[in-house]
Amino acid sequence: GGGTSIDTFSAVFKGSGADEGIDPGVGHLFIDEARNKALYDGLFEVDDTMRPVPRLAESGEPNADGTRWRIKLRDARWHDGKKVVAADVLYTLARVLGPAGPQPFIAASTLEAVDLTQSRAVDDRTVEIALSRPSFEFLTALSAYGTRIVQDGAKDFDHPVGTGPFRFASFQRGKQLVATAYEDYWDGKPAIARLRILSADTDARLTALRGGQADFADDLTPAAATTLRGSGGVTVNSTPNSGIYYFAMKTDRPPFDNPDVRRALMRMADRDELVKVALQGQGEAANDVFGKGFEYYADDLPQHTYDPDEAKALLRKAGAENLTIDLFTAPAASGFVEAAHLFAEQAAKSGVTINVRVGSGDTYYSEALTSGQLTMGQSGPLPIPNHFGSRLLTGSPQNRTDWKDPEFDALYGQALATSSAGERAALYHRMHEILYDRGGFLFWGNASWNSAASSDYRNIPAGVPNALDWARFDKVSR
Amino acid sequence: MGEPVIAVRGLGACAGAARILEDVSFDVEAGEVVTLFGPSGAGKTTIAMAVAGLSRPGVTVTGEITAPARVGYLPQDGPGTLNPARRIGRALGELVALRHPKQAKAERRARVAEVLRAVAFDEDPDGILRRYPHQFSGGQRTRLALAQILATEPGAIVLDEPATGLDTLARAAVTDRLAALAGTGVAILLVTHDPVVVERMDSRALHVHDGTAGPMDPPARRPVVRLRESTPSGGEALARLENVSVRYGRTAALHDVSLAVSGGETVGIVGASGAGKSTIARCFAGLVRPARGVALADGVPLLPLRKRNAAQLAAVQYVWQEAASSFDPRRTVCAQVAATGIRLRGLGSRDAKAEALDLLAELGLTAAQANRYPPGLSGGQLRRAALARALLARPRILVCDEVTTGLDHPLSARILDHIDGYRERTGAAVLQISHDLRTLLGRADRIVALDHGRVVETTTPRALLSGAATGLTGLLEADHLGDPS
Amino acid sequence: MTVPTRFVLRRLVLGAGQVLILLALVFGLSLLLPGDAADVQNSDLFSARQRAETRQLLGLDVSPLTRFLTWLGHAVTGDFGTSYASGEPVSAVIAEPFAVTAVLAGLTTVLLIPVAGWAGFAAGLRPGSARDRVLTAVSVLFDSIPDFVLAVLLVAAVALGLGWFPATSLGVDLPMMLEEPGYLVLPLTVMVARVAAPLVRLVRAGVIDVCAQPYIEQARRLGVGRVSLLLRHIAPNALGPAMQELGRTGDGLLSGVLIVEAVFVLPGVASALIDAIGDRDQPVILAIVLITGVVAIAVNVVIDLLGQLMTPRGAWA
Amino acid sequence: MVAIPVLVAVFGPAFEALAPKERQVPFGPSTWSPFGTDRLGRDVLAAALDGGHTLLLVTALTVLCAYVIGFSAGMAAAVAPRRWLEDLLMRPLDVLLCLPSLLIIMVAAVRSNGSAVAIAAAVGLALIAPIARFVRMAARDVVHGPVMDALRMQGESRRYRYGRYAVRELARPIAADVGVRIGAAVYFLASANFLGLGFDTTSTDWAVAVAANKDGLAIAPWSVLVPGGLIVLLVLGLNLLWDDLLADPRRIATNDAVRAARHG
Ligand SMILES: Nc1ncnc2c1ncn2[C@@H]1O[C@H](COP(=O)(O)OP(=O)(O)OP(=O)(O)O)[C@@H](O)[C@H]1O
Ligand SMILES: Nc1ncnc2c1ncn2[C@@H]1O[C@H](COP(=O)(O)OP(=O)(O)OP(=O)(O)O)[C@@H](O)[C@H]1O
Ligand SMILES: [Mg+2]
Ligand SMILES: [Mg+2]
Repeated sequence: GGGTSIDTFSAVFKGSGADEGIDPGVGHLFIDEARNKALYDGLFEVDDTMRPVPRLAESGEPNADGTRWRIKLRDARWHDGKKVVAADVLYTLARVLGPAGPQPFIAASTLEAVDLTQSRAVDDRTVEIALSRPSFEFLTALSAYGTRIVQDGAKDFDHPVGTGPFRFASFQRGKQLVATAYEDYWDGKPAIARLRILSADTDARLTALRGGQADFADDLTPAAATTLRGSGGVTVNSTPNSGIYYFAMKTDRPPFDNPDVRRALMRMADRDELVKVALQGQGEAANDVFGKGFEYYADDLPQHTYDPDEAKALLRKAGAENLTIDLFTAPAASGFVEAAHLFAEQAAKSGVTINVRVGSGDTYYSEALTSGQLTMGQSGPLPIPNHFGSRLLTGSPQNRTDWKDPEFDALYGQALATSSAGERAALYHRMHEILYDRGGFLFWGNASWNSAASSDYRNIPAGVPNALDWARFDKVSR
Repeated sequence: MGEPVIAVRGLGACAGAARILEDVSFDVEAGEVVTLFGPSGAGKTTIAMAVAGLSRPGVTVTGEITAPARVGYLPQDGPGTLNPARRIGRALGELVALRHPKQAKAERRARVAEVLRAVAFDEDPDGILRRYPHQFSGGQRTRLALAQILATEPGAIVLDEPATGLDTLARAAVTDRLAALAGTGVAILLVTHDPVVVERMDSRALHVHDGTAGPMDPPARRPVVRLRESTPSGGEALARLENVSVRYGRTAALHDVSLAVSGGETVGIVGASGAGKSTIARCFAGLVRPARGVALADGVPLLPLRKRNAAQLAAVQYVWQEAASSFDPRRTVCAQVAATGIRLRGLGSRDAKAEALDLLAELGLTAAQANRYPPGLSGGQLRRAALARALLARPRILVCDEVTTGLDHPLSARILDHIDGYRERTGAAVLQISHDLRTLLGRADRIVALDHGRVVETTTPRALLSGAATGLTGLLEADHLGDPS
Repeated sequence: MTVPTRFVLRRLVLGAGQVLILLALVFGLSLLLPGDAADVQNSDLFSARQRAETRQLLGLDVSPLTRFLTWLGHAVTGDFGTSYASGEPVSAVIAEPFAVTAVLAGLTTVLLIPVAGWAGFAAGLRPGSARDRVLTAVSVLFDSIPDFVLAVLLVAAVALGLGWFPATSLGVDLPMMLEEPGYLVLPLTVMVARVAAPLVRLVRAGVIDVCAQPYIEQARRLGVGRVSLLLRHIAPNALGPAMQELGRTGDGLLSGVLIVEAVFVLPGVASALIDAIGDRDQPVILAIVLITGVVAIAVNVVIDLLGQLMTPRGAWA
Repeated sequence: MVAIPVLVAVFGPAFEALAPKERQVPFGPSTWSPFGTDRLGRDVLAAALDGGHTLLLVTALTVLCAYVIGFSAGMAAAVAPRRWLEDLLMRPLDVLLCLPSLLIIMVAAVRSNGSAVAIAAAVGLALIAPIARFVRMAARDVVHGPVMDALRMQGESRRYRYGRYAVRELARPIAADVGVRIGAAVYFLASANFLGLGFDTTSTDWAVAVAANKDGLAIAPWSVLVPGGLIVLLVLGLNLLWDDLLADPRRIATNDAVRAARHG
């Protein structure tokens, strides 16, 4: 690094109009996250393998049973010059766990175990957080969405004061954020003097980058990436394991209440073809367990293969021949409708009729949560314990497969309460095996995440989305 | 004498295989009026168009024509040359300005008024100037079309039946005006079938006949008016107007008009152009809704046209004044005539066609002509086709709006004979609207005179000729009928 | 003249009713879409309980009819409510989109009339000529190429290839755009090409028909000048149908411009509406439809009025 | 010019059967034709051969239905003897005119699970209002002209008067307009797809294909150009064809005379 300063750097992300915001407690879009990342810091953030690394925190240590965590803060300053203190952390936690405005605080459920009454500031730079039940994965929870630290007493989130590498200048919803380099940033002053984070549609992102109106474009389609690879002056980054595509079988209702039918479906998908066509070849086949490349991933399980005959046999065993299934999908992400139709064709080879039902992309995930037999989806990168906790426990808010398995729940509780990382990994492996054998998720593809930037710059961020190295512009240099 | 303004040499025309014109040659010199006189379908319009430099669809013209670049031309369908979207005042003002670009507004206005006067619009020029063409009567429109030409003061004019639909007074005014114009050195080629015009214009007449043009003797003696033995039926009136008033927007067209026609009777309606004659016809046809009063047929109030059923439609038939524009240009004349028989009398299409062809033949149209599309027929031919179309319905009440304008005398006699025959055979009531007072006198049982939308006189031809009818003396004199011979 | 005044008044009264019905229809349609604002805001991360809370906080738990009537009551006083998606006042949300669209639509109209008029007349005055063939072919071509292909090709060729104009208006706001009109060139080109193409064909058809009328032949023969012939004689009779097409501003502004806005990142009304529909943000949807509806209906009244004035065949009543 | 797309549409499916069925790499080269593959890894040519008949049929039916309704409404309004009747007919259509068509299409698509019929109906609905206004304007002179009255007096049926005479009389502007509407109908869906309002993008229908493959415009241009070109040919061809067929009455008279000459 170290080179000359960069006057203005424009990064363009997928926009969403009026939905966008800059309140770090509520923003949940990628572009919100990119903006928050420029303006704020979290105590921890996850790296590309979804392991928490300290940021605003210097360290975080649990007590013996995992019910109290002592977190030491870094010597950092807010954009208004005040020091970052323990009270800021406690205020942030109180805020996201308190009453929500029209838009809920995202971290409310991830941090649900925090017991505020028992938490306290030990000194200015040390805070002790109490949990209502043991968790040795608490740091992962602290690195989730919506946990970035805001200043004690902050009310006006339209004019944010953060600790991040850039200082807020202006924001127009659905258009752009302008921020300037923060000289006193604890991790060093960014080379970019003025950062613009712009929102635009897919095609416009490509055009803007090619036309030199943007220096960086995030979330490019495979075709766009291919196009850009062919043109000079632009560097394309394709980050593997960045989007996990799945079909979700509702395990609480026929026909998927029968594990054999679920097993059959797992053999009915020609994952290679799905990846080749729906993801346009820009990804890898997945193996029905979440989180390839992430910490705790069970990569020793043999790959589930496409085997129509085996599927047929399983169906026969389940007494579910001539099965007809509704597959509910929507153009919620690229490749969904294509994958659904392709899967229907593949399933036909096993004598299963899949009716593709196309819904509205805007509300798809809400609808799919409760309705339909077979739905589909795409998940951003997420630490595996979070994936289990938010999607696969009996009471999980996002239980897309209606997976209710006491053994599984017990293993999860046991894992959280286990201080040894090795033992935890073993427990997670057990859980993965269960899902691999009879879970409701059919993970078929791990897509790559394409972003591109003008070749004039170095240290362009290229991490998996949601991870520390994604959309981090403070290290960009010439 | 200098060079002729218009010189026609060896003009020929054919449509497909049919020869329309053969070797027509004549000159028109400055200040001269040449009239082309001849029966309907003789080729007059074809000559006029050729001189005006216009091609006729489907007709190939050969020969040599010298004419000035700018010839004022009034086509046979004069009203069609009025732009429906422009007020008359504007339209004429523009044309005047073309001639005198630097003229002041007031002068221009004066010139427009003068032009209007030339075509016999004497009163209320302001009201007229603000109107659109569709707010005028048929004859008025023809005159306005003529006014457009006069406004540009061309050196040569070709007029195709300028006197169509003009009452005798207006006709006199217009012809006088044209004669005066010729006096200023304008060359005028006039197409007419009207001997009165020929005579009044003091012109050199060419007789067009079967596609050839030759010199003509002074116009044939106009037939002596022979009065018909009137047989007033006296019975219940078949067609009746009771205290009818009609308004077009703010213009009142008829005031409190009452009128009755019995079965077997012919009633002639005369009156100056714009007097309201066509409006009466339109009342019977159900095309206008009286503001007050009713139109009755057989004592039963007539419904608006669109509400009539087949029997009611057949009972009252109307022959449009502007016959040519009442034909669908995309369907053969024969088919259009036959349609009446099919729709209103339930004939089979073959029968209807045969009957239509017979009827057309009787009115002087050959089968070949009948099978053409309307643009392929002459004005007079279409007028006859329109009559045939109405007659085929076997109407009990027949309203003819100037069916004989544009037809030469023998032909019009033939047409009227046919109508008379029909009336006698069926006991129908016939309403004849005409400017041809001379003919009307010999055909009508009674004559109703209109002026400014009021009935000013109802009389018999005999009474009329004997000078008892004061309201019509003007018209009579204009037609040289004042002195009964 | 008193009669047209009455015509206009009556149409305006009817127009108020039309706008009401329009709003009701749009509101009804938006209800037919699955989910509501709370569902949309719910990302992968919220629970059903949080969604219910959101719903309550947004006031989505009361009956749709009440919501509609309440909104309407406030709208009458000029208060369009608060956006569900952003929590900002609706008037603030839609101010910029309307400004952008007004500029875009205004400029398009200014360019459109001469372009479509010229091309339509040029083609229609000499039907069958080489000029006509070319113009017709070009207009049909523009009409049959999808707008996005046209836009994308233009961007590729003119902006990326030749570098003459900026490819998008990303991050540029309206004042800047006006200062540097280069930003508007490509969007306007696409808009004009798109909207003009059908107009050219309608004008052409009208001109051909009118030119065959005897009154035009006569005017020509009488020596009426070219300009006057075109403007005073042919145009009023020939333009009726084309004007009706122009009158489609309502939907045109809402859906037709969308592609242009999307490709060139112009934050106009169309994108705002689509966003709002996507967010199930009914206050914003209604406000946009209200304003565009009023404009569109007013434009229609004007067009019908002009139509009557230009071809005064029927009586006023 | 029309012949090419029509032939492709009619006979395409037969040839398409010869194409390999397995998926290839999207937007890549194809083993079967030089045009490469589309978004779904199908051969571009094969997809184009397959997709014509639905497009042709659906568009034709949509425009036809919209035209029948719009024409009737517009004509009825033009004829309406009373102002209130005209208002009754036209004012609701004005409302329809302002209704965002994309909203209608979205609702139709979502509510019907993307049924082609429902979407076509929505597209048709969006077309009706402009058609009606157009027809009313164009028809005003015709329906109030003397020919119409004469036909009425002859007792010609309503169907003949409006369905035949008025249509023939209005043929030229209507043909121009139908061309406009076909273009609109074809691209309504394509545009909706472009904006990601999204329906089933896997059909081979030319219009859908254009939208579905637009991503690949730069890397596999044929996937857009082949279906797009066929549509352009179709619309362009239709328009030019109409121009030739719709001669004015004077031309008819000429042809008539020529025919007469030929027969003796
Ligand atoms: N396109 C055509 N094809 C065949 N014959 C035609 C065509 N046009 C005109 N004719 C015929 O040419 C003849 C001359 O027509 P023209 O209009 O010149 O007669 P005219 O003397 O003006 O008759 P009128 O007094 O009835 O107007 C008519 O018999 C007519 O039927
Ligand atoms: N649509 C209209 N609007 C306004 N005034 C009209 C309209 N139609 C006719 N008039 C006027 O009504 C009066 C009567 O017209 P009408 O057509 O009955 O006259 P006419 O006696 O048939 O004349 P002509 O002999 O010229 O045909 C005329 O003064 C005319 O200017
Ligand atoms: Mg003639
Ligand atoms: Mg009259």
